[in-house]
Amino acid sequence: MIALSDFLILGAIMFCLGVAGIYINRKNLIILMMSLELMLLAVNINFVAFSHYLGDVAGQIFVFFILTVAAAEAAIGLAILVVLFRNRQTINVGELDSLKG
Amino acid sequence: MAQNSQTMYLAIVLAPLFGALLAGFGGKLIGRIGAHMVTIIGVAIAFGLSALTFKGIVFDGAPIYDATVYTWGVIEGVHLEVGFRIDELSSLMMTVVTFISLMVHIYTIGYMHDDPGYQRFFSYISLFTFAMLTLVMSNNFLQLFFGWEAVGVMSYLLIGFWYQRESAIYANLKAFLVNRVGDFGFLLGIAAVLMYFGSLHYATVFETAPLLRDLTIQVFPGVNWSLMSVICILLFIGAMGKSAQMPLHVWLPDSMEGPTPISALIHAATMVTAGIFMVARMSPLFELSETALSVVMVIGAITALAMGLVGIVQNDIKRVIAYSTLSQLGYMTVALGASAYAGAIFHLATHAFFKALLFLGAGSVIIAMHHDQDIRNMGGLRKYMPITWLTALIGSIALIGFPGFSGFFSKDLIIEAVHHSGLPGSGFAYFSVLAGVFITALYSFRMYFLVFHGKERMSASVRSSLRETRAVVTAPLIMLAIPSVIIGWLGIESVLTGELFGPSIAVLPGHDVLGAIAADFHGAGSFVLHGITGAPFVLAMAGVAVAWYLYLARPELPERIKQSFGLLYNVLDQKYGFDRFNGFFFAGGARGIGTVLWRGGDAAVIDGLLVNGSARTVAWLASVVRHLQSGFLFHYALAMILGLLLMITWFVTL
Amino acid sequence: MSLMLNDFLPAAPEIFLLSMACLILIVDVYVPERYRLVTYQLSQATLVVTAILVMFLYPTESVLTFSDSFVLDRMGSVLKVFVLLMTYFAFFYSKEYLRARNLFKGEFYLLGLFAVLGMMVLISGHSLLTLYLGLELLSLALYALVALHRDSTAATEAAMKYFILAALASGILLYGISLLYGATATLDISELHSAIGSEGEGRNIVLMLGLVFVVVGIAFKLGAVPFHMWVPDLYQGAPTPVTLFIGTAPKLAGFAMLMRFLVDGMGGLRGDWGDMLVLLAILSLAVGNVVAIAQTNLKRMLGYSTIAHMGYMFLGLIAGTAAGYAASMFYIIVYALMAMGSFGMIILLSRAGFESDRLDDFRGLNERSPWYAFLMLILMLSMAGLPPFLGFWAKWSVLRELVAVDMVWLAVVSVVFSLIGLFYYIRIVRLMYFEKPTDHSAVAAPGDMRVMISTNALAILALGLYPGALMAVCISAFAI
Amino acid sequence: MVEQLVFYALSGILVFAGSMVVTVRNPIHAALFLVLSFFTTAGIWLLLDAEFLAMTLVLVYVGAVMVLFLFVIMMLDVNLVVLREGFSRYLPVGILIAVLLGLELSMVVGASQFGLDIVPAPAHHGAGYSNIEELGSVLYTVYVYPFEIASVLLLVAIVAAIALSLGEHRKNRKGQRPEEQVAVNRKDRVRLVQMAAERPDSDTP
Repeated sequence: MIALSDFLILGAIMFCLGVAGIYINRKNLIILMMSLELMLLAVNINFVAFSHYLGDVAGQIFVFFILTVAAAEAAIGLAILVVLFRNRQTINVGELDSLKG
Repeated sequence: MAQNSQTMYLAIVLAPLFGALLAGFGGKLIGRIGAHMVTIIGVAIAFGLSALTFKGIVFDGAPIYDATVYTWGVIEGVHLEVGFRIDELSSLMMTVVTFISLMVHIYTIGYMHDDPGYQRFFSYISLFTFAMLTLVMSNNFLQLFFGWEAVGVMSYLLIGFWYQRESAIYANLKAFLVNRVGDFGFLLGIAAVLMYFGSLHYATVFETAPLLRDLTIQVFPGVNWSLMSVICILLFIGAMGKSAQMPLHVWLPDSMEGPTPISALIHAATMVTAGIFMVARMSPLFELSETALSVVMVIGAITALAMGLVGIVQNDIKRVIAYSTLSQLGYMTVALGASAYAGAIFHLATHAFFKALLFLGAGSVIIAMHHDQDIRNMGGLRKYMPITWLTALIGSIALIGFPGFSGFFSKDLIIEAVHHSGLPGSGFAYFSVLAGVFITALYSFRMYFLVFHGKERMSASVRSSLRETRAVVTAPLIMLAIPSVIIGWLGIESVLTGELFGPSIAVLPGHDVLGAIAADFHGAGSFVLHGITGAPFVLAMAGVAVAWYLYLARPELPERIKQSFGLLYNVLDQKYGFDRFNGFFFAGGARGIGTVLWRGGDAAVIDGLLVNGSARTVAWLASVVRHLQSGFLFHYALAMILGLLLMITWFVTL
Repeated sequence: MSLMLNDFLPAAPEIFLLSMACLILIVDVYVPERYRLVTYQLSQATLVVTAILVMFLYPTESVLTFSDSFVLDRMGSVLKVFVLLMTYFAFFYSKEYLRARNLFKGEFYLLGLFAVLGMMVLISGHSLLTLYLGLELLSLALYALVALHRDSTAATEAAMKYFILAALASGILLYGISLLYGATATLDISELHSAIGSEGEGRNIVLMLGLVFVVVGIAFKLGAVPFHMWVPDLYQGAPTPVTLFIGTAPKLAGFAMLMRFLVDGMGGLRGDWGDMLVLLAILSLAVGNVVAIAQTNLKRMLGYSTIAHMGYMFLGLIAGTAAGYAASMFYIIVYALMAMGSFGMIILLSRAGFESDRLDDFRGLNERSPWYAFLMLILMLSMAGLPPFLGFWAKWSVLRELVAVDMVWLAVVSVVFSLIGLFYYIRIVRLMYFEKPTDHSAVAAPGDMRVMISTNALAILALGLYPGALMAVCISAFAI
Repeated sequence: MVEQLVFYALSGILVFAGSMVVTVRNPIHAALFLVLSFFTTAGIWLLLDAEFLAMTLVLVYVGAVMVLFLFVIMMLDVNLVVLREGFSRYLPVGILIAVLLGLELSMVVGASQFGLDIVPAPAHHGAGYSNIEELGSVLYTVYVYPFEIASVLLLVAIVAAIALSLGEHRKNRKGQRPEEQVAVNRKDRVRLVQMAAERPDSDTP
């Protein structure tokens, strides 16, 4: 028997990995976006696990919508990335600092 | 009748506003002459009606008017209103304000003659007059505060009229912050009034006040303070900011950067006296707290003495008068502390006339000197500018309190009142005001001698063009010189007997120092005679004599004194280091946080902050936060996660 | 289960808006470039009609529909009307700006309409799921709007930063929602409320963790410190009409989100989220007001000023009474009105090739145009919170509610910061009235724009003189 | 017991793949590791009886979203050498913060709140159970409103993506126009000029 807490801790770890990916990464914006996907994955694991252990289908429905939103978000994010690359010829996070102060 | 007087009071307030709007928005349309005509007519109407009101209330016994003109809103029983309270006190203030304003308007025609912002300037001073009148005529705290802020903003803007300094981003931050400290106290005071009295209407608050006399509140847990003391001291902090009492005075000398008519109108006669007026208006509250009165008196005494001393070493003609104003405001404050509110207002009125006269006279000199303000470059102007010379002499004599001139009556009254006062600190205050007499005489006549007598030290080209200024400039001087002489004679008796102010000022029997003086009063003539034999007169004459000896008879002496008393001179010359301290502490503090946090530049501020141990944390914080707003995504994300982590730690785990 | 017409009725404005957006989408494709104005006019008409529908449906009591995932209540209706009004003004102000920069495209208005739909869904959300979807719909449209000026380096950079950080924040919010779901086994706001119970009977550590995550997610949306860092960059980088749009209507939606999650859903944990908001409010007030002093770009300065204003808005919620919520709502509406006017002024003074977004561009405005200098004066003094302008009443009402629940110290702290804040607003007044202009060109804006901006600014003055009406609307929104 | 072994194995792979996504330097490798994470997650969801979502994850994410990622990576042709500049000096601090966050989260959601003794594991569904049917029966009834919003969301994504990447011809866009190439004339391309055969005198030595 696997405890609910095991799934949740797995979710927590994945969440922290995703979060850490966003701020320790200083090179590639694309990897930042992948980190965002990891975060959402962690949330999804939480929802599915809760849904199963609570015997309530709503959690799975929520995941269904999160997947939809994440796909839409990735599309827009990548579109912005392409526009940015056309303007600056780089997707280096460290060079994205013309707005500051 | 009531309807008539309401229309009249509305006209008093709105006439200057109307003039200001016409000159401001239609400036191009009506031209320069049109602009000064409409504003002068507006202020003249206000003055005429004010004088009528004053006569009606004080001499003809017209009833006191206290009514709401417009209700702005009623929220939980608190009425937010625009209303007038016209009694002896406010009608006197209205008359003084509008008269000085009228003179300044006329004078400005000459002074700002060549300025491109001519119409705008007239619009602003009329607007200022409007704001000052709303403040003075108010019958509630809200309108008082509104007027209070409005005159502050107008002053801030008018000082900046000529302020041509690059990167004005931090300009005036010092003045701004100092006044915020004052306003903050004032606001807290009003909030406390609202909280405990449940009303903002003067009459209601004053009626209820005696009932709350013994109430104490806990500001900090375990410390009980008298409610009245807290309210009064908070209100007085507001007055300190506006009326430039130590240590919130630093903005006033700096304000001399503005055009001279502004200095005369705002920084001598009207706005700076708003604090004095406010305390007098609140006399029913202040009377209930001896602690507050003591504080008021001591602060005033320190200001009166110390600012006079600084005045001795100034070389800019306007700055000498500015420090003189500070010192005289100190006198008024001392009078308030001694419960001689009538004396304070009396001095306020006489001071308004002779100080405006001195400022406008100085302006006249400045015009003639082609905007050179250094008195070391003047001398012997008496020959070239007879009217200015004579009126300045009258102003100076009035200022030092020569018997018979207006300043004498009001100042002697204050000195006597302090002498009679039994509050803690009155001994020190008495010493300060007495010593202040000597100092006042010294600095005023130092200036007078250096400007109008002695060697002509200006350059040849300036000398060749020296001549008396135009009639629009000299006429107001003469107009102001007249009340500077006679107003004391007219007012002294009614002030002493309490007739002049009637019930508009409340004094508890135990504090009635003026009543004690009135007991010995046998007419203005004998008051003058008494004055000639008194110590203040001797001190004043000594001051004049010393000034004559040092600056006219032996002009080389001051230099030698300066050398042998180097330290003292430096302390005075640095204005006790207040500027530097305040610049460091307030302006530097806020500017430091702003700059250091985000620019990391301004090494001096960082150094300065680092020197101070307590500020080290700020610098540390600054460097951290500066890193975060670096423009880099990873820093932004890190800040968010750190915030999240700290919130989890604080609210969940702990 | 089956849906009857009555079940659709409460959502009629949303349905209409969506249908029109789809229609405009098709029309825009077939309309030739020179008739692009049609898209604009259709969008504006849609907004107006939707607003009328919302007002028509103004409810006397809360109505739930769509399996309780949609709520029609007074607070929502009032907020929706203002969202639509703000958007109307935002579209109006943007027209000339976009034309001058060859950005006058159907996408701008379409994405704007979809963002409005997102806000309306968010405002009416009555389940964690619909709240989340509304938020995402709004955010997706905003990302695209910011990046719409494709040739602008600053705009695309701002878009990228906003996208990454907002996605991070919505991830955090989602994690919080998952914990709330796990702790209470429900997504419905009312059920969540009853599961928590009154005054935290059911309070446990999981719920608290979820609460922290949710608060952080919302705080990001509103730009509260320390989750504020996207605000100045976005405000400065985005094209001014987009900044104008983002700075106004979505704030109202953010407020609704705050109300739905914290008050409607987790009212039982009021003590806990109250403490969190206190922390956020103080930090926001401090950072926003102090850092704004050091800015030279007006858009960026207004960004920091937003941060400070959000701090004030929190104060009413911290008070935790119905009157407090009403005060917060009043504050946020007033703030949005003022921000709209301020950004509108920047648009008004700009022209092709000149953004007019630096403080220096306002130097000597009085000499160039006394009327606009006067309008800007009203806006700045109102933002600073001076009487008799509307901004004063906004500050006054939240502070009063705070004092009413004996949180005097917090009121004092916020007043101190607002006095510091006064400085940078008055600095603009000084620049306009007492400095020589560096740019002498006359203000070139079309007549309708002039009328609208004048209306906007004068409304702030007029409503300041008669604040009762707007305040009464806000109070009545919480009366049921 | 087998279930537990499978779970821990999958979890191990998932955490490994996740950390690789965050740390590898080549974005293509990162994308592939992300694909691996999705696969393992799908496996874990199967353990939780969420068959439909597991399938969707593989189909939508691996099949569509990750391909989009890879496509963009290839299209942008980013100079990988520059991007290989490792992590910052503050990496240890960053890791510390992530670890702290992870510890605090695990503490809250750990065995004390959600252990087996508190939340017992439900029995698995029988063979006749259809996850798809269960989801489908509520998706179009109870959740029809969110479903509609989600469809609008996708529409917005389409509009936004098109608005951002399609549009008028760009200045720096390269492409061929065959019809113009075919219709070219000699006089458009060649110009004959008459000029002197000698250089000016001044240049001669």
